[in-house]
This record gives sequence, C-alpha cells and structure tokens, in this order.
Amino acid sequence: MSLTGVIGGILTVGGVLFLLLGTLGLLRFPDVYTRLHAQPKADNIGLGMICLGLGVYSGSLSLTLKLLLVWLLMLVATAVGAGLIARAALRRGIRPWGL
Amino acid sequence: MTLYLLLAVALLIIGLHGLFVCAQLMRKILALNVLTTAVFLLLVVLAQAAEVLDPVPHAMVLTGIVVTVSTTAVALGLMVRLLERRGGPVSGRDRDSRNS
Amino acid sequence: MGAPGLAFDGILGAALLWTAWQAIHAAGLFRAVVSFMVFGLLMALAWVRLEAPDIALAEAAIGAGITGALLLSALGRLDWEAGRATDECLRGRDRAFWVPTGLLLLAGLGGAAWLLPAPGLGEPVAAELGRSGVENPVTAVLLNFRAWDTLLEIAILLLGVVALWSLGPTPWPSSPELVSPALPMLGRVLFPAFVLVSAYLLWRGSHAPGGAFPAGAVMGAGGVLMLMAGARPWLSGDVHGPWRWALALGMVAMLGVAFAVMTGGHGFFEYPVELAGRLILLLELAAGLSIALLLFALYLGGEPPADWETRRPA
Amino acid sequence: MNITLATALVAGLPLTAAAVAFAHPRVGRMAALGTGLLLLPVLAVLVLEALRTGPWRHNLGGWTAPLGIGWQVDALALTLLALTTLVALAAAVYRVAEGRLTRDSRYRRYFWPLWLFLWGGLNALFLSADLFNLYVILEMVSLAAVALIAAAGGPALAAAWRYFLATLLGSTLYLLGVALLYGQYGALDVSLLSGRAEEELVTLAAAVMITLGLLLKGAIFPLHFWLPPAHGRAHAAVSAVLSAVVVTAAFYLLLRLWFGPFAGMLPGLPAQLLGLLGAAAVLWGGVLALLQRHLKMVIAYSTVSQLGFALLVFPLAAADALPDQAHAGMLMLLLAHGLAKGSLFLAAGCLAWQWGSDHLRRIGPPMAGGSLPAWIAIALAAASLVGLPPSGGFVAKWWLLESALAARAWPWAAVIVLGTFITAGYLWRILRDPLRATSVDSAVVPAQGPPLPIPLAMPWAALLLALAAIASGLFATALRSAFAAGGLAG
Repeated sequence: MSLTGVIGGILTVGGVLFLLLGTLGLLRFPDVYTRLHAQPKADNIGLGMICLGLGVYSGSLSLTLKLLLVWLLMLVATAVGAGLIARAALRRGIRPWGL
Repeated sequence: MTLYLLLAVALLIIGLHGLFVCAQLMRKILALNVLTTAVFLLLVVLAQAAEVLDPVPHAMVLTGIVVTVSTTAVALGLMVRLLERRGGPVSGRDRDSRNS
Repeated sequence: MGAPGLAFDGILGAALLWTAWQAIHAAGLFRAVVSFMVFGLLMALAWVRLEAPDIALAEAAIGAGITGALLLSALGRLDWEAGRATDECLRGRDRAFWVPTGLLLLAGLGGAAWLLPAPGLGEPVAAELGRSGVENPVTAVLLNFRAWDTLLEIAILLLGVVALWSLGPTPWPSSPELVSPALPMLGRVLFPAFVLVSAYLLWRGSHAPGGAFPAGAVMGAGGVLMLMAGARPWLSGDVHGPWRWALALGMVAMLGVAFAVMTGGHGFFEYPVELAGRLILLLELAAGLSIALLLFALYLGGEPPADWETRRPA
Repeated sequence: MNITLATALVAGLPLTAAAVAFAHPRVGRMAALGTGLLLLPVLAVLVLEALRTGPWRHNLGGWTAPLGIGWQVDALALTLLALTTLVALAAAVYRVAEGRLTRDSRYRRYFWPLWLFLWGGLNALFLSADLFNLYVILEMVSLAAVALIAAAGGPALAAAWRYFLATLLGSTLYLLGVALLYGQYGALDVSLLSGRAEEELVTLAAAVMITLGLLLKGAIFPLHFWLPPAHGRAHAAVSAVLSAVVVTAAFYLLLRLWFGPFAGMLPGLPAQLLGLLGAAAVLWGGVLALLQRHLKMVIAYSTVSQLGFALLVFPLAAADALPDQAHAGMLMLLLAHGLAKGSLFLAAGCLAWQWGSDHLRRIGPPMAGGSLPAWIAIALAAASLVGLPPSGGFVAKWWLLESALAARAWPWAAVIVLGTFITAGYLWRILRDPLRATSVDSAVVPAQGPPLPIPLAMPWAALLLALAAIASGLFATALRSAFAAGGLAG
C-alpha cells in the first residue's frame, strides 16, 4: 500500500472514532445542553478528518478541495444549528442539568 | 440486490398498513409517501438488475419524485384547511413538539 | 460488492425500515415527521448504493429537504387540539388481518419481483445517445426521449402551485420566531453557495449526474432557507407582476420548443440532431429556474399577498 | 391542416392556455372558451383523417416505441376526446355565465387555470399509449380535479380530501403494476406490451395491481365510496366534467389494458369478475340514487350506476358472440352517458341557483320564473340516460343487450333490463314533485320567494348537451361505421 493510502486510512479511521465518541456523548449525556457540548464539536473534527483522509487517499487535488469545501459548509451549518437548538431550548424554559 | 427488493416490498407493506390503520391525516400523507418511495425503489432495483444499467427507470423515478412533492404539498395544504375548519381557529404552536 | 458492502446494505435497510415505521407509528406527530425526514436522507444513500446518483441528488434536495420543510411548516400550522382528536394509530387493531396480508404480499410481490428478468432499455438508450445531444443517459431520457413526461411533470409542479394558491392566502408570518441572529447570517452566507451549486449541477447535467431537477431543487431549498431566516419573500401574488410568468417559464419554454421544432417539418418534440444539445441546455436553464421558483412557491403554502410590505407585522 | 400539428394541438393547446390563464388571470375566460372553440375544428380534422386512413400512431420526438412515448389515435380515443371537448366547452360557457352571479375573486383567479390543466390532462390521457406517461397524466388530472372540488369550500373540502387519498393510492397501485410489467417485458408502450405479454404470474400480479388502482380511480363498485360526496358537493360545472369524463378516463384505461396487453387473460374469471362488479354497481348505485334527497346526489349516484353498464363490456366482449356490438354499445354508452350526465349536472346547477337549494322538495315547478329550459334539459337528458328511443342511451343499451342475447348471457341481459328500470325510477323521482306542483304556491315545501333570474346561457349550455345526447342516437348508424373505420377494439 502506498504512503497516501496509509495516511488517508489513518485519518479516516481517526475521524470515525471522533464521530463514535460524539455519538456516545449524544446517547449518554443527561440533557440537551450537554449533548450539544459533546456532539457538534466531535462531529466537526471527525468529518474534517474523514474529508481530509479521503482527499489524501484519492490523491487528487481538486477532489480534496471539494471535500474541504463540504467540510467548511458543514462547519457553518453545524455551528448555527447547534446555536439554534440551544437558544430554542433556553427559550422554552428547559433548565440546564444540575442547575 | 435481493436485499433491496425485499426492502421495497416491506416498505410497501408498512406504507399500506399505515394508510389504512392511522386515523391522523398527517400520518396518512407520510404513509402514502413511504408507499410511493417503495415503488420507486422497486423500479431502481430493476434498473440495476438489467445487464446494462438502465437509465429509463432512473428518469421515471426522478419524474415521480417531483410529482410526489407537488401532490404532497397540495395534500398538506388541503389537510391544514380541513383541520382548521374542523377545529376552529389555529392556536399556532404544536404542543406535541415541545415535549419531545 | 463483498461482505462490507453487504453489511452496509443490511444496516441501511434496517435503518430504513425502522425510520419508515417510526414515521407512521411514532408517538407524536413531530417525531413522525422528523423520522420521515431521516428516512428521506437514508433513501438518498440507498440510491447511491443502487448506482442512481441522479436520484440521490434529487432525493436529498427534494425528498428530504423540501418535503421536510413542507411537513414541518404544515405541522406548525396544525391546531394541536384538532390534531389530537384523532391522534394515534389504532394500535393492535386488525392484527389478524394485517399480519397474514402483509406476509402474503411480501411472499407474493417479493416472489413476483424476484422472478422478473428485467431486460431493461440500457442498450437502446446507449445506441441512440449519440443522437440525443447530451452524454448523460438520464438527461437524454428526461429531456429528449421522454421529454413529454418532463413537460407534464413541470406542468404538475405549476398545477400544484395553482391548486395550493387557490385554497387560500399564505399564512403569515411564514417563518418561525427568530431565536438567533446567526440564522439570517447563515442565509446570507450560504445563498451564494446555493446559487453556485445550482449552476454547477445544471452545467454538469449534460455529461454527468445533475441537471435541471437537482439544480432547481437546491436553488428552491436555498430560497426556503432564506425565508426561514426571516427574509422577505419577493415572490408576490400580484396579478400583474412578472412572477407568474417566471413560475410558468419552464412549462412555456418546453411547450414553445416542442411546437417550434415543428416549423422545420419535424414532429412534436423532435429536435433537429445538430441543435439538440443547445435546445436541451436552453430547456434545462428555463426548467431549472422555474423549478426553483415553483418549489419555493409550494413552500409558501398559499397565495402570497400582492404586496408583502402591507402584511409585515410592525 | 397538418395532422401531426393537429394531434399536438389537442394536448398542447389547453396546457398552453393554462399557463397563460395563470400568468394573466384576466384572460382566463377567453383562454378557456378559445381553447374549446379551436379544439372543435382540430378534432374534426382528426376525425376526418381517421375515417379516411384508419387509426394511426404518432411517435413523440421521433423516437420509436421502447425508447420514446407514442400517441395512439383511434375510434376510442377520438370518441372520448370529442366527448371531453363538448362537455368541457358547454360547462365553460355555463361557468362564464355563472361568473356574473358570484364575487369570490380567488375562485375567479384560479378556476380557469385549474380547469385548463384538467382539460389538457384529459386530452393527453386519451392520446397517450405509454403506461408511465399515463401515470404522470393521471396524477395531473387528480390534482386538478381535487383543487376544483375543494374550490367549492365548506363540506367539499372533506370530500376533496377523501377523493385525493383514494386517487393517490390508486395511482401508486397503478405505478406498482407498471413497474412489474416493465421489469418483465422492458417496455412501457401499450401496443408493444400487447405483443409481448404472456399469461403468467408476474403479468397477473401487475394486472391485479393496475386494475385495483383504476377501479379506485374510476369509483367502480365497491370502491365508489368517495365519488358521491365529491361530485355532489363540487360546483355544477366541475361535477359535470368530473362525472362525464374524469371517471370515464379511468375506465378507458381499463379498456385499453384488458383489451390490449392483458387480453389473453381476460376470458374466464377476470371478465366475469369485472362484469359482476359492473352488475353490482348498476344495482347498488341505482338503489342508493333512489334514496337521495338532493338532486345533485341523485345524479352523482347515478354515475356509479351507469358506469356499471359499461363494465358489462368485459364479459360480453369476452363471450365471443358479438364482440364488436358489445364494444360499440359500450362506446356509445360512454358518449351518451357523458353528454347526458354533463347536461344533468349543469341543469341541476341552474335549479340550485334559482331556488337556493338542490333539495328535491325545494325545487319549484317548471313553469315558474324561467326555469323551463333547465327542466327541458333534465327531461331530455333523463330520457337518454334511461334509454328511451331514439336517444343515444337507447342505442347503447340496445347494442349491449343484443350482444348479451347473442351470447345467451341471460344474467347480463337481466342486469341491463333491471338497471334500466331502476334508472327510470330515480329519474322519475327527480321529475315527480316539481311536475305535480303547478305553481310556486303548491310546491311541496314552499321556497323562499320566487326563483332568482339567471343568465340564459346557463340552462342553454345544459340543453345543448342534452340535445347532443339525443342526437347521438339519431346518428347511430353513422357512428357505428365510424367506430368500425377507427379500429373499434383498439
């Protein structure tokens, strides 16, 4: 296996691990705010690593750039989405866990 | 292949069952959509089963998806008007979504 | 395909079945609708697995995106009390009927479908592709071989808008209360991206998966997002406005081309071979633009007022 | 005129007019009336061509069958196209005149585009020979019909909703059948499938699915539950087209398929089953029509009953004694029923306007206040629906009866005769009370005040359709030979 293949593989598997951890947080944490703390952040890193890994694996520059563009859009969308969920929850009077 | 074929038939049954068993109008719309998707799935499985990948069912399903979004939109509009008529003025928020 | 592929398909199939079941039987309409949206997204994956990237694009944009937005906005307008009167499904009823019927259907239809030889039309399409004016077989079928279907399909979208508008005025405010300043920002940042992606998909359509329908759907979804972010819809119900013509553009352009080629002694929709590529591009542009507007108009859920400013709450 | 152009105009003209009527609501009326007036000569050209050269086929886009979509022009298609044009034009005239009585501006703005979409869809349907294209068209027709029913508002919304669910389920079942056929034979074209189809399991499953879907769309017993409220509560002009043509369209597809790709499977059980459904529809629909209290509901149930007669063509044509006679009788029935039914609904609409209700006991006597033309229309249309000579209805039932007698199919013959008596019964009920009342004062339940004046064009539209129903019987021999020239059995 070539060097790009190995690096791409490692990045992708690492990304999947981050996604798994994020999902674990989603399942295990007690309320909406702590879940938001765990999942979007882990997902952003995980998706970034997968995109980068796939780009390296493909060995094509244009494809890598496209994948990074996907990642960038997802970053913006996830950030805004998480903020919206948190604000909506606050407005509905859901109190953070432990308060 | 076989897997997706079985999936199509199973979705067909879920859709049919939901359409007849659910009393709520919104769920009937969802059930009809599941039913239609099942038929589309069958068509695309057939396209893949052919010796040369067959683009005609793909075009048919694309057409079908656009037709379905149009009918779904009209069905939803009709449903909202019907329920407004039945249940008096609309209060706005759906309390259901608050709990879940 | 191999074992990993099969495992993936198995998990995907199970998830599809589960979300479909939840869409119909989950407690609470909100859960049902969200399950249905997840179902649509997963279907997009299934289409990719079945080598139908064109459908995957359309499903992601229309099936999950626009339909989801339509369902949620209808849910927001539903009176909860009116909805509750006939709430859950009649659980457990008629099981004696449905279990055997379901198994029978599963065996019968599954068996029938299994027996299908599926000859397909891949070869004739490939043989005529050279004369169609485009290189992507799906686009060739949609806009040349079966262009009449596509014309009727755009007509149905327009008809859907007419039908919906005939039912009553659009509800206002059509967007939920703004809870975050980030959403309008997102709309502003993303809209150019939506336009860019649509143009890219449209251009790709002639030689690769893409084309007018995914492009129009992405653009329409962008418009819906702008509306959710609190933008003022510029599409007005004004009888004299140009918007009505813009909505009808796709259908009028297709009818126009279908009849115009007849002046050269050709049949209905029979493009001259040397002009086919350019005519199809023209139709894709018109159709894509009008599909975007039509999907947006469907989302409005009723006839927009002639002048939005007067409806705007202070 | 160029035949290809004429064929294309039949489907393309109403759709173009629909787009224009949407973009410019002011021209809606003109667009609808203009479409009707232009289609008449266009259809005449097509009919003359069919008489000269027999049925023909047009390949859209120049692509032949498995790849492209085809249009099939023959006696069946042309008869139904002519019916559609006549009824839609008369109903449009009625609606234009009625428009002076109403003020609802939204209804005005969107009525004509919806109307023209429905019209274009129906025309496209009767031309098309491609099963998937027909699916798209069926959706279009349903959508336009639902919106037109819902436009009446109030209780019509619930009726429109039920119709919508039924018709969407019907379309999906139909598409499932089409998918199975495509997987089996790799073709969507009706004539191509007719050549390839064999009698085996998959084709049978497809036939069952398609037939179920179409029975649902055509409101054929026992799947007729949605029709009476939908047709009874819609506006009169809409009910006229729905009852005369839209349900007929689903029946038309049954004909195309069972005498086309599924013809090999028809003799035996399928034909007998379809015939039994028809007989049940004739009797059940007729009995329910007898029990209605509202004029439009009587007429709506009568649609369920009358379409049952047409279903008898399956056992009669499969019986192989006088199949052509059965086909001609069925075709004549569709034509005469459509014309008479359109006339009845329009006339009922006139009376409902004049007396403020279509309750049978609130409608005043014929001589009072200018409702005479509407009553004449009802009487003439009723004569044709019952089957009094020399109307079209008489000829239709006579031909069906002849073919039943020739096949020694006594039960079917009995159904035809019995159904005719029931039809006479409920139509007599419509006429009885008003005829007994000789003046406004002696109406059984006095109406509030004298009848409202309405524009004369409204009853005249009904009257012209009724006259056409009678006239179709007078020209029966000419029509019979025209059917034969146009390739009767499709």
